Amino acid sequence: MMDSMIIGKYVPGTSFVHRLDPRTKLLSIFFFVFIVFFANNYITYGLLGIFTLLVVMVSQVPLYFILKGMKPILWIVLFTFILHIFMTKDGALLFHFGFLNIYEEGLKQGIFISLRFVYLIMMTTLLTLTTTPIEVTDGMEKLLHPFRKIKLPVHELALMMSISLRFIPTLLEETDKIMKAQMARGVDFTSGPLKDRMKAIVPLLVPLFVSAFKRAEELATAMEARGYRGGEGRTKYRQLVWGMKDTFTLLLFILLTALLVLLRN
Amino acid sequence: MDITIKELEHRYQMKTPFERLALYDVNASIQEGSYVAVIGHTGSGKSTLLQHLNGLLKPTKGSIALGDTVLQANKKQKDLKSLRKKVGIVFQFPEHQLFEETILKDICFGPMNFGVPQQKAEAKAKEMLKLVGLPESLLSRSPFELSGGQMRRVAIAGVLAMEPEVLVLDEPTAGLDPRGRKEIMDMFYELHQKANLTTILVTHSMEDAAHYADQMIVMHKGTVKATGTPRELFANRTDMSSFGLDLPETIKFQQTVEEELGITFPRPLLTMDEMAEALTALYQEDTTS
Amino acid sequence: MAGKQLSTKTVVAIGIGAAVFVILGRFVSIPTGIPNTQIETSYAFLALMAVLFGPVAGALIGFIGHLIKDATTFGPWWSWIIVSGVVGLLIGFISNRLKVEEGDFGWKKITLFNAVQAGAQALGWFVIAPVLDIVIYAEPANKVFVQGIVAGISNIITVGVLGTIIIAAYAKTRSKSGSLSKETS
Amino acid sequence: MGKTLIDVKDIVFRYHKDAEKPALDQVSLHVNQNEWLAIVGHNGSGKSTLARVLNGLILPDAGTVKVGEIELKEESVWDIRKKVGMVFQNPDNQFVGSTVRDDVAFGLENNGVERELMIERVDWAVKQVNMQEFLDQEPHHLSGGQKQRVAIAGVLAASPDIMILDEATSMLDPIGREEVLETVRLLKEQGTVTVISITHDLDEAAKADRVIVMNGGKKFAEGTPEEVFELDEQLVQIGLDLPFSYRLSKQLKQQGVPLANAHLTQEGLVKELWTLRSKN
Ligand SMILES: Nc1ncnc2c1ncn2[C@@H]1O[C@H](COP(=O)(O)OP(=O)(O)OP(=O)(O)O)[C@@H](O)[C@H]1O
Ligand SMILES: Nc1ncnc2c1ncn2[C@@H]1O[C@H](COP(=O)(O)OP(=O)(O)OP(=O)(O)O)[C@@H](O)[C@H]1O
Ligand SMILES: [Mg+2]
Ligand SMILES: [Mg+2]
Repeated sequence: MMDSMIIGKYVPGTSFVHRLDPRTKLLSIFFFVFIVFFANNYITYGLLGIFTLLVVMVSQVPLYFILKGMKPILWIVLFTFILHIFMTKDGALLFHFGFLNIYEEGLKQGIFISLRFVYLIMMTTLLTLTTTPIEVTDGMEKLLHPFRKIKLPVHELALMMSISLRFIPTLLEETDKIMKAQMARGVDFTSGPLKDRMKAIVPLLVPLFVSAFKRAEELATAMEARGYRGGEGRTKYRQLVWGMKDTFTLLLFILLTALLVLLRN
Repeated sequence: MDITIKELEHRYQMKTPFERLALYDVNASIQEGSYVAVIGHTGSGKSTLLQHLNGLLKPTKGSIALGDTVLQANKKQKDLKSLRKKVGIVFQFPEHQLFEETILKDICFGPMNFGVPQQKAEAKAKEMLKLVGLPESLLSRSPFELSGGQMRRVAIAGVLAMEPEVLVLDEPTAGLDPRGRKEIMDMFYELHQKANLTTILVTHSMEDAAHYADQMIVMHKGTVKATGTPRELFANRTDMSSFGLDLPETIKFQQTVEEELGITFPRPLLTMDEMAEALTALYQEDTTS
Repeated sequence: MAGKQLSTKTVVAIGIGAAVFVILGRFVSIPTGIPNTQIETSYAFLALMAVLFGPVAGALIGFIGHLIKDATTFGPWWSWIIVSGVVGLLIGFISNRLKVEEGDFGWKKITLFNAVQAGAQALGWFVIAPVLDIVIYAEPANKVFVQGIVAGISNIITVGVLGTIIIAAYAKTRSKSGSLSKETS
Repeated sequence: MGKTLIDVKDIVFRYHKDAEKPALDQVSLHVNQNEWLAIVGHNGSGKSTLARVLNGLILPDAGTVKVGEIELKEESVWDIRKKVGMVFQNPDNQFVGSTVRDDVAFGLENNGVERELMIERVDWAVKQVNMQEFLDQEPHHLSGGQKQRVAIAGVLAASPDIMILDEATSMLDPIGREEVLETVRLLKEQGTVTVISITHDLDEAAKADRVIVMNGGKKFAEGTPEEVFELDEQLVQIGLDLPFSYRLSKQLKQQGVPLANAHLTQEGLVKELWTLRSKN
C-alpha cells in the first residue's frame, strides 16, 4: 500500500542505536545540531564525519538507504555549495574563467557548509530510520514533561501527534479512493489548462475534508465513550526505560563536544 | 459492449520494495446485456479487477477488451475519457464522492464533465433522482443535509446520469437497512433490464448474487477460480467454502434439511419459492405414499 | 492556549488535520506544466483549518503537520516548520471575523481573508524563515532571503487562489446545519 | 432473568432545540443482567441516539436513565461510561492507539488504572478476543473484523457491565461479521458482559434473548424474538424484514404444510419438518 512508503521509513532492527531510549536519541540530535557549529577546520569537520559514519555503522542501517533518503535535499546542498564558492572572495585565486573566479576560502567555505548540512541531515534521517514514530512521540512527551508547569499541554501535543501518525495511512487510502471515484466521473487531474486543474482539485479536496471532519467527530465520540477527559489523572501504559547505554551515549556526546572545542581554531 | 479479459495481471506499486501482486492470470468474458456477480473473500482482488474496467488501473500484464477499446499492458491508452463515460462505477460508500453545493449540481457533474450540455444534464438529473426514489423537491438542497441512505441514492443517481452502457457496482448497499437495500437492488435490476445495461456487481451477499445475477465470477487470492451460473456454482458447496465464501441462506437450509432428513434434492434451491415448493412437494409425497 | 484546556474534539481535529496536511503536502499537488514546479495544496488546507478552528489549531496543525511531513522525508527543517505554525496561527486570528461555518464566504470576507493570509505569509516566509535559517543553520543571508521570497510568493498566490476556492466550496457544504461547530460535553 | 442493569424511563431527546420531531420520543426500556438485547429499526429511527444516551454521550431533555444504582446526570457521566462500553460502526474511527496494545490500554489509561494492573488487563482482554498474536500490529495492517475485535477488547479491558454494539458488524464482510459475533456470543455465555446489539440483521436479532423495535424515535415493540416477529407485516411496513426461517415457515404453511408455528431458526424448522415426516 501507499502507506508503507510514508511511515515505513523505519528500518526494523536491534542495533545499539535502535535500542537506545528515544529520549537519548532526541537529546543527542538536539546536541548535535549545536555542536556541529563548533567545527571550523578540516580536523574538526573530519572528526564529525568519522563520528557520523561510525554512528551509521553501529546502527546497521545500510548507507545507501540514508543517501537515498537524502536525495530530495541534495539540490539544496548543491545550491549552497555553489553559492558559497562564488560569493566568498578571500584567499588565493584557484580558478579563473571569464567572470568566474573561485578562491581558496570560497571553496573551503563551500565544502564546510555543505558538509555541515550533510551531517545534520544524516543524523536526523538516522533518527527516523531507527526509531518508530510512536517512540519519538513518547520520547518527546517525556522530555517536555517539565514544561507542563508552564501550562504547555504536553500530553495533548503528544496525543495529537500520535493521532496524526495513526490516521495518515487511513486518509491516504481515502484520498486514493475519492480520486478514483471522481476520475470515474470524468475528472482529469493532470491535463488541461492550469485553471481547469485548479478547479479539478475541488471535487477531491471537499470530500476529503468532509470525511476527515466526520472521522474527527466519530473518533472524539469514541474516545469520550471510553472515558477520555484530557491528561489529568491519566496513567500511561507505555514506559521508557533508561539504561546504561543511554548514559554512555550522552557521555560520548560530551566527549565529542570537548574534542571539538579543543581542536577548533 | 462485450468485455473480454485475457491473462490480466496487476501489481500495485510495481518496482518498489512494496510491490504487491493483486491479480494474476485473470481470464473472463462478459457478454453485453448480462448481469454478472463477482464474489470472493476480502482481499481476493474484486475491487482491483473492477478498476481495470474503466482504466483507473492499468494491467501490468495481459489485456482487457471493452467493445472496440483494448487496454493493454505497456501501452499508453489515449482515449480513456470516452471509455469512462461508457463504464460507470458506483464505488463502495459512494456518498463519499459528493461535494457540490446542491444535489442538482452534483448529479450533473459527471455528465457535464463528459460534455453533456447543462440543460440536458439537468433534465437527466431530475429523471435519475426520481429513479432512485427521491422527490424532485430535494434538487436545490445541499447533499450534506441528507441522511446516509439518501446521500447514497444521490451519489448513485450521479453515476446513472452519465448514462453508462456498463454499470459496475462495488457493494452498493453496505450499511443500509433491509428495505433500503432491497429497493436499491431492485432499482438496479429494473434499470438493467429496461436500459439493456451490462451490470457487474461485486457483493458479499450470496443471496443477491443468486437472486439477480445470471453469471458469477468467483475470485480467490487474486485470480478467477470459477465462472458459471449461480445454480452451477452453488451446486458445489464444498468448493465455495474452500474459497472462504458463504452460501445463500436457501442453500444452507437445503444442506441442513438434506443432512437431517437423509434426502437429496435434485438441484440447488436458489430462492425461497423454489425451496418452499420442494419442501411442499416432499411433504405431499410423504402423505400420499 | 495557556490555561484553557483543549477539548477532545479540538485535540482530535488537530491530529487529523495534521495528517491531512502531511498527505496533501506529500501527495496532492497540482502540476503547473513548468517542470519541477507544482502548486502545493497543503497551505490552502492549513488556511481552511485555521479559519475554521482558530489560531491555536491553525498553529498546531501547521507545526505538527510540517514536522511529520519533514520527519518522514529527510528530517525536520525547523525554521520552516516554525513558519508553518506561525502562518496557521496568524490566519487563525480572523476565524471569528469570517465565521465560515455559517456558510457564507462573500467578497468582503474573501478580501479580508486574502489580506490577512498575504500579510501572514509575507511575514513568515520573507522575514521569519530566512532569519531562523540564519540563526539555526547559519546559512548565508542572500541565499535564504531569495529562497524565502520565492517560497513566499508562490504560497501567497496558491493560498490566494486555491485557499479561497476551497474555503468557498467548504462553506457551501455547511450552508445550514453545521454540526461541527457544536461542542458536546 | 437476572436483575435489572439499566432502567430507562420516558426519555425525550432533540438534537436541535427547534426540531419538530424529537430523535427519541418517550422511550422507556430496561436491560437485564447477562442478556442479549437486540435493537432493530430503520435508518434514522433513533437507535444510535438511544445508545449515546445509555453511555452518557448525550443527556436526555426529559426522562431518567439509571445504570445500576447510578442515575445519569452531568456529574455521573464518567461513572456511567465505566459501566457501559460502546463499540461503534466504523472500525477505523474508533482505533485511537498506534498499535493493538496501545488501543486496548487507552480506556484504562483514561481511568487512571495502575500500570501493573493495566498490563494484566490488556493481556487478558486481548486473549478474550483472540488477538494475542497481533499485539504490536498497527491498525492499517488489520482487517475490519480484527479491528472490531480490538475495539471489543478495549471495552472489555475496562470491565464494564454492559457492552453496546452499534452496528459494529455492518461494515464487515460475512466472515469478519461472524468472527465478531462469535466473539461476543462467547463472552456473553461466560457471563462476562451483558450485550445490547443494534443491528439491521434480522437473523442476528432472532438469536437474541430480547428484541426492541424502534420506529421514528419511538419504541415500536419489545419482547422475545418470537413475540416480536409475530408482528409480521407490521415490521415489514416500518422498513424491516423477517428472518429467513420465519418467512419460509410462513410460505410452507400457506402451501399446506401443517407446521405448528413459524420458526425463527433453521434448526427449529428442520426439526419440525423431521417430526412431520416421521409421523407419516
Ligand atoms: N492501493 C493499493 N496498494 C497496494 N495494495 C493494494 C491496494 N489496494 C488493494 N491492495 C491489495 O490488493 C489485494 C486485493 O485487494 P482488493 O481491494 O481488490 O480486494 P477486494 O476483493 O475488493 O476486497 P474487499 O472485499 O475487502 O473489498 C489485497 O491484498 C489488498 O491488500
Ligand atoms: N448529530 C446529529 N445532529 C442532528 N441530528 C441527528 C444527529 N444524529 C442523528 N440525528 C437525527 O436523529 C434521528 C435519529 O438518528 P439515529 O442516528 O439515532 O438513527 P439510527 O436508528 O441509529 O439510524 P441508522 O440505522 O442509520 O444508524 C435521525 O433523524 C437523524 O437524522
Ligand atoms: Mg473491494
Ligand atoms: Mg445508527
